[in-house]
Amino acid sequence: MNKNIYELLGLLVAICFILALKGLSAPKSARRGNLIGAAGATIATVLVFFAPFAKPGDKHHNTALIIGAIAFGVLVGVPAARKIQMTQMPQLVALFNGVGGGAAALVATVEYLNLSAGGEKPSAAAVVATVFTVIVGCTSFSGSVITFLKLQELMTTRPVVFPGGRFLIAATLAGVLGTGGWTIAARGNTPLLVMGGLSLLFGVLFVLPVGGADVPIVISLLNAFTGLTVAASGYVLESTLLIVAGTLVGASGTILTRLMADAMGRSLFGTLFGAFTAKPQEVGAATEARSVKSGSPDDVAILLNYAQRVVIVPGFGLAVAQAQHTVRELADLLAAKGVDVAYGIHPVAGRMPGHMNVLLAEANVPYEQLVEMDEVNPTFPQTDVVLVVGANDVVNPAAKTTPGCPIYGMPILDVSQSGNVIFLKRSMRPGFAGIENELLYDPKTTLLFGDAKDSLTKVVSSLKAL
Amino acid sequence: MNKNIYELLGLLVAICFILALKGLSAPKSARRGNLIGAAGATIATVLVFFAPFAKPGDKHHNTALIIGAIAFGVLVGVPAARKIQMTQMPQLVALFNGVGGGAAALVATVEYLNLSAGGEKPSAAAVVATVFTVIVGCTSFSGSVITFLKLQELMTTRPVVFPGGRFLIAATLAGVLGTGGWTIAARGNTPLLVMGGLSLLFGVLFVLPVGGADVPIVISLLNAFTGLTVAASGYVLESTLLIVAGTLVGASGTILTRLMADAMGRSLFGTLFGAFTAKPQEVGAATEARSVKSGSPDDVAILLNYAQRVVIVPGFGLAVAQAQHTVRELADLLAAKGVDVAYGIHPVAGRMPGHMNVLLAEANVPYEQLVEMDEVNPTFPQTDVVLVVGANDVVNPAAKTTPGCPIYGMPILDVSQSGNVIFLKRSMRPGFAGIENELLYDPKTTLLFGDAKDSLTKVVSSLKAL
Amino acid sequence: MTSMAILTIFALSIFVGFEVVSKVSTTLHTPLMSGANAIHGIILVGAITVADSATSTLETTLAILAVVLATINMVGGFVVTDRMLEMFKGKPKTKKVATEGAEK
Amino acid sequence: MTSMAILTIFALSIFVGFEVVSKVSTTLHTPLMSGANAIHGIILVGAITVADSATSTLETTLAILAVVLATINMVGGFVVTDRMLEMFKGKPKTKKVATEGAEK
Ligand SMILES: NC(=O)c1ccc[n+]([C@@H]2O[C@H](COP(=O)([O-])OP(=O)(O)OC[C@H]3O[C@@H](n4cnc5c(N)ncnc54)[C@H](OP(=O)(O)O)[C@@H]3O)[C@@H](O)[C@H]2O)c1
Ligand SMILES: NC(=O)c1ccc[n+]([C@@H]2O[C@H](COP(=O)([O-])OP(=O)(O)OC[C@H]3O[C@@H](n4cnc5c(N)ncnc54)[C@H](OP(=O)(O)O)[C@@H]3O)[C@@H](O)[C@H]2O)c1
Repeated sequence: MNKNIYELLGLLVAICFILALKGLSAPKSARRGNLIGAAGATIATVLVFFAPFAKPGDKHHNTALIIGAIAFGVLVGVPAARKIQMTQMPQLVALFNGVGGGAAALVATVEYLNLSAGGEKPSAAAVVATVFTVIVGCTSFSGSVITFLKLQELMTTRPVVFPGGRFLIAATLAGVLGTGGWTIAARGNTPLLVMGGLSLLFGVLFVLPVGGADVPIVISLLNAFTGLTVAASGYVLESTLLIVAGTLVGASGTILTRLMADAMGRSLFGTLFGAFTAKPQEVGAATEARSVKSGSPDDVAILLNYAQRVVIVPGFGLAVAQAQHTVRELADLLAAKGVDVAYGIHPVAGRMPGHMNVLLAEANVPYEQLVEMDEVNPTFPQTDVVLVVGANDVVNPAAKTTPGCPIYGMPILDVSQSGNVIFLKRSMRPGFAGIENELLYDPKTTLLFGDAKDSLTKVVSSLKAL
Repeated sequence: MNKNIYELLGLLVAICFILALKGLSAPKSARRGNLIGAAGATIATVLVFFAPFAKPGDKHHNTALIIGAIAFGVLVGVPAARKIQMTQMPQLVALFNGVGGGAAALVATVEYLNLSAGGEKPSAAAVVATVFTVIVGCTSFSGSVITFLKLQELMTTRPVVFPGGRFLIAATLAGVLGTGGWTIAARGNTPLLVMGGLSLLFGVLFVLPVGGADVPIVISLLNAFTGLTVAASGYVLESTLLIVAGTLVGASGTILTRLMADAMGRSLFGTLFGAFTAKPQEVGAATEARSVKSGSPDDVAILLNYAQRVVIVPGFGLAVAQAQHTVRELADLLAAKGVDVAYGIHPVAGRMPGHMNVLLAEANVPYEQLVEMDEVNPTFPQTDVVLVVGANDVVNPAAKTTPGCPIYGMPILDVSQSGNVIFLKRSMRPGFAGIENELLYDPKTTLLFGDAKDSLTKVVSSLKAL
Repeated sequence: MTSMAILTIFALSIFVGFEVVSKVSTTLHTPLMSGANAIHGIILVGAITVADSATSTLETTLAILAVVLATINMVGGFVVTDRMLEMFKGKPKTKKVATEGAEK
Repeated sequence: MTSMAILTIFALSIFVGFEVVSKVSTTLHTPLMSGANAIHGIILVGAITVADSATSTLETTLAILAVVLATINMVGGFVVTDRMLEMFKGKPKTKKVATEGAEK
């Protein structure tokens, strides 16, 4: 293909990606934006088979293998993306990000081997870019795998801290940088491979001490990093498209990471360097001794039946119990009885931003009933009953009252302002942040123990019987 | 100077300009943004004297002359910018824009002459860029001069339309494009000069039929065009800085033009192609016969004195009369008497967006008293007296009631909802759009004829005497 | 392409990336992250390029592995993003049922 | 610099230009226009460049004229923008005087 046309089409694809990100930042255009991005990516993929050769006389190698590999990738990726449950999307995104980082590291490595094999001396800048790509790509790969394991609860979601951990991390980082310098100086294959290995280790050590609550922030950060590795690969491969696309993702990912950290009231710095500063912590002794008021489904149904206004606060437990349809049934029933019903949506309820919106949308809950935190908070004093379904941290007053606790400073849904609070949860265990919730002991709180879906089903039938 | 350092500094300047535009789009950072831009421009200007030569052996020419020319430019530009009255800023901006377009056209011309004189054949792309720059630069220059004359009221602000005008414009445009093609084909100096002359004529003809109200939109458009000519010059001169800076202005100027047109409820298309579609119009016969209620300063003072809430609606007449300080005096006096006073600011009151904000800020009116249209409109039913000081179109109900009139569809300040409306104006003449204002004949309207400043001074002394 | 050009392109892309997403609402954080994640799957183009010129077995193996991983990243990323966004889609709005069983 | 690089830079600059100003409030329209206008005064750099290499009288005259015009555009533009913005500056806020002559 003519080189000019090829490059023009590459620019077109880059523009598609810009439009994709732009589209994705507004609710109305988000889906279209994603499709534009996919279209751009498809064009680019088809196009690269027709790329003009760098040197005259070059020929294609491995075409069948490549197409086979793509087909295999599609066969793995699409079903995984299709079948995954809503609650597991964050970890899937983490995994996808990880393989992307891995791919970037591999691409840089192969190009490096290729050049050395051909006897060419790659330019200093290209070696630096390669080293960067391999380090960050490997870190992103192994780090993402750990975030996956954490979110999938294949390992503990608590920060994993062990004695000497800080020291080990610092040593690994030093090793990575050292072998990086070695690679740049010596340009052999061995230093590159050692460096890759150490980077993989570093990724693991970097993510281990991150508490589960900060995991999405880390995913977003690794995502931005992977973008930068793609840009660096683009530099090595002299592809403007990769440079632009990678930089776009790097820049937007960085901003997004900050926005996410802000929304969760977390400090980005603390999250990032947690690995270096984390000290082993004792798990707080449980204070199960205090009394709580628990109720039966009938009690709850009666409370709800005679309320004027009910606000439902969904949380991660709703997702776990897959109770979105049942909660909607309850809300419809109450509405039909003349109760004013709304859902109070906290921005970080659940395990990914927008989790609750997605979940409730799945159950066809009307948009108008979803009320964002800032709007619902002033209405709590006029609310008779708040039904907290599997939420905990997002209604925990400790965020306001206990300086130093992990969620201190995060805005919360101020449900204690309302007349009655009903908690649907399975036990007295704390939420994601692992801290006690005083509200459970409040006299106006009623606890209905059990799986959220079961409990809701029972409440619905009691309510119908009334 | 080392070429790499030179180019890096150029990139730095380009980034300054991006930050400048970014800063200028938010009230808090606007002034800093402008200063960053000025700093960038200063760096670039100093830097260019140390630019590495394109060919080894080149030497500097005319350095003294250049520095003299810059000094002269500063001596003209700074005092003009310093001494101008607030009301005349738009036309000064127009003039500055015009000279910028002229400079771009000259730069392209000189480079073209230079290359032909040196016996070099400029590349086809460079010739196309030169032709573009000269055409658009000349159009921008002469067009801006006409907008200046219109705004300065050195000529009529009404659309200038004459029989055959449309035809003449189309013919000129054809001539411009024809000589453009000629220049590209023949590459002589004559076609270029003819083309320049025709472009100047086209600029004049293009702006003449634009009514005064649309003039700011046209200035903004010409501004965007000048940006593009700078980008094209950058292409010819192989300066990345000029390409980036010019394109930035071109793109942001285009968006800004659209935003401005939207804010004034004008169609951009209509404004632009008005030249091609405008037909000679008859000036509507004056309907002076109907009766109006006019009052004395004492009447007005009494009305104001016994009001609970007064909204002052400033308009272009306030700027003409330079009555901003007097109006503030009145407002302070009323406030001291316990009257609730606010200013209702229409986004396009005056002759440039934000005109009233600027003017009232000059008189140190507290920010909190300036209420934007959307916020002040709902309060009119609770307002006893609206004092319209030299505004007309922005309170004209015809924008709501008379489809087809020039301002139909523009949002207005709905002052007729209030208890009493007082108009301070000099005569029964209509406002900028040249259309009758029914509100002047409304029974609850009182007219106080005379220059706004005189009238306000009288009202203030009556009020003090009460 | 000169290194200045690359640097300029890099700097401009940073600004575009920053500006384009800087006003996103919380609700869209995850889809946006996921979409951006899919976009960096474009490393597939790089993977294909190196696979296309790889001759030794080691290089080919690594390159083909890169193609697989990049494809999963890209295709899976766009599909999962679309699935998330599909759920946000404003269905033909059901009116808020606030008064006594009007819809029953 | 290759034409592809230039085209890419051009395209990215368009996006930056669009995005950066797309949320400006009405109040700032005129200062923004004026500031952008000052920025295109950077053609001064081009004018100096051509004046610096001009040898014939015609070229020199035109180039020096270009320098004068560009300087006016640039310097005047920044100064007038600053003057406009100075007026917006939130002075040490005077409190709203809504109650009986409290400040008298
Ligand atoms: N949205 C995000 O982007 C995001 C990302 C990462 C982390 N986070 C963090 O996640 C937390 C979100 O707060 P949240 O209030 O939604 O959740 P949470 O604080 O984790 O609380 C979830 C509650 O649901 C209960 N639960 C779990 N499974 C249940 C089931 N099947 N039936 C009934 N109850 C069940 C749990 O108690 P039992 O075990 O006793 O049942 C727990 O108290 C915050 O700390 C936030 O910072 C958010
Ligand atoms: N803001 C912008 O960006 C912009 C730009 C261009 C055009 N425009 C257009 O300009 C108009 C602005 O509306 P507007 O209501 O502010 O102004 P207007 O409609 O032009 O009305 C101004 C009024 O002030 C009176 N006036 C003039 N000099 C006066 C003086 N010395 N003392 C007292 N009164 C005086 C005039 O009546 P007498 O002659 O009888 O005194 C006239 O009725 C709109 O049509 C708008 O679209 C706005």
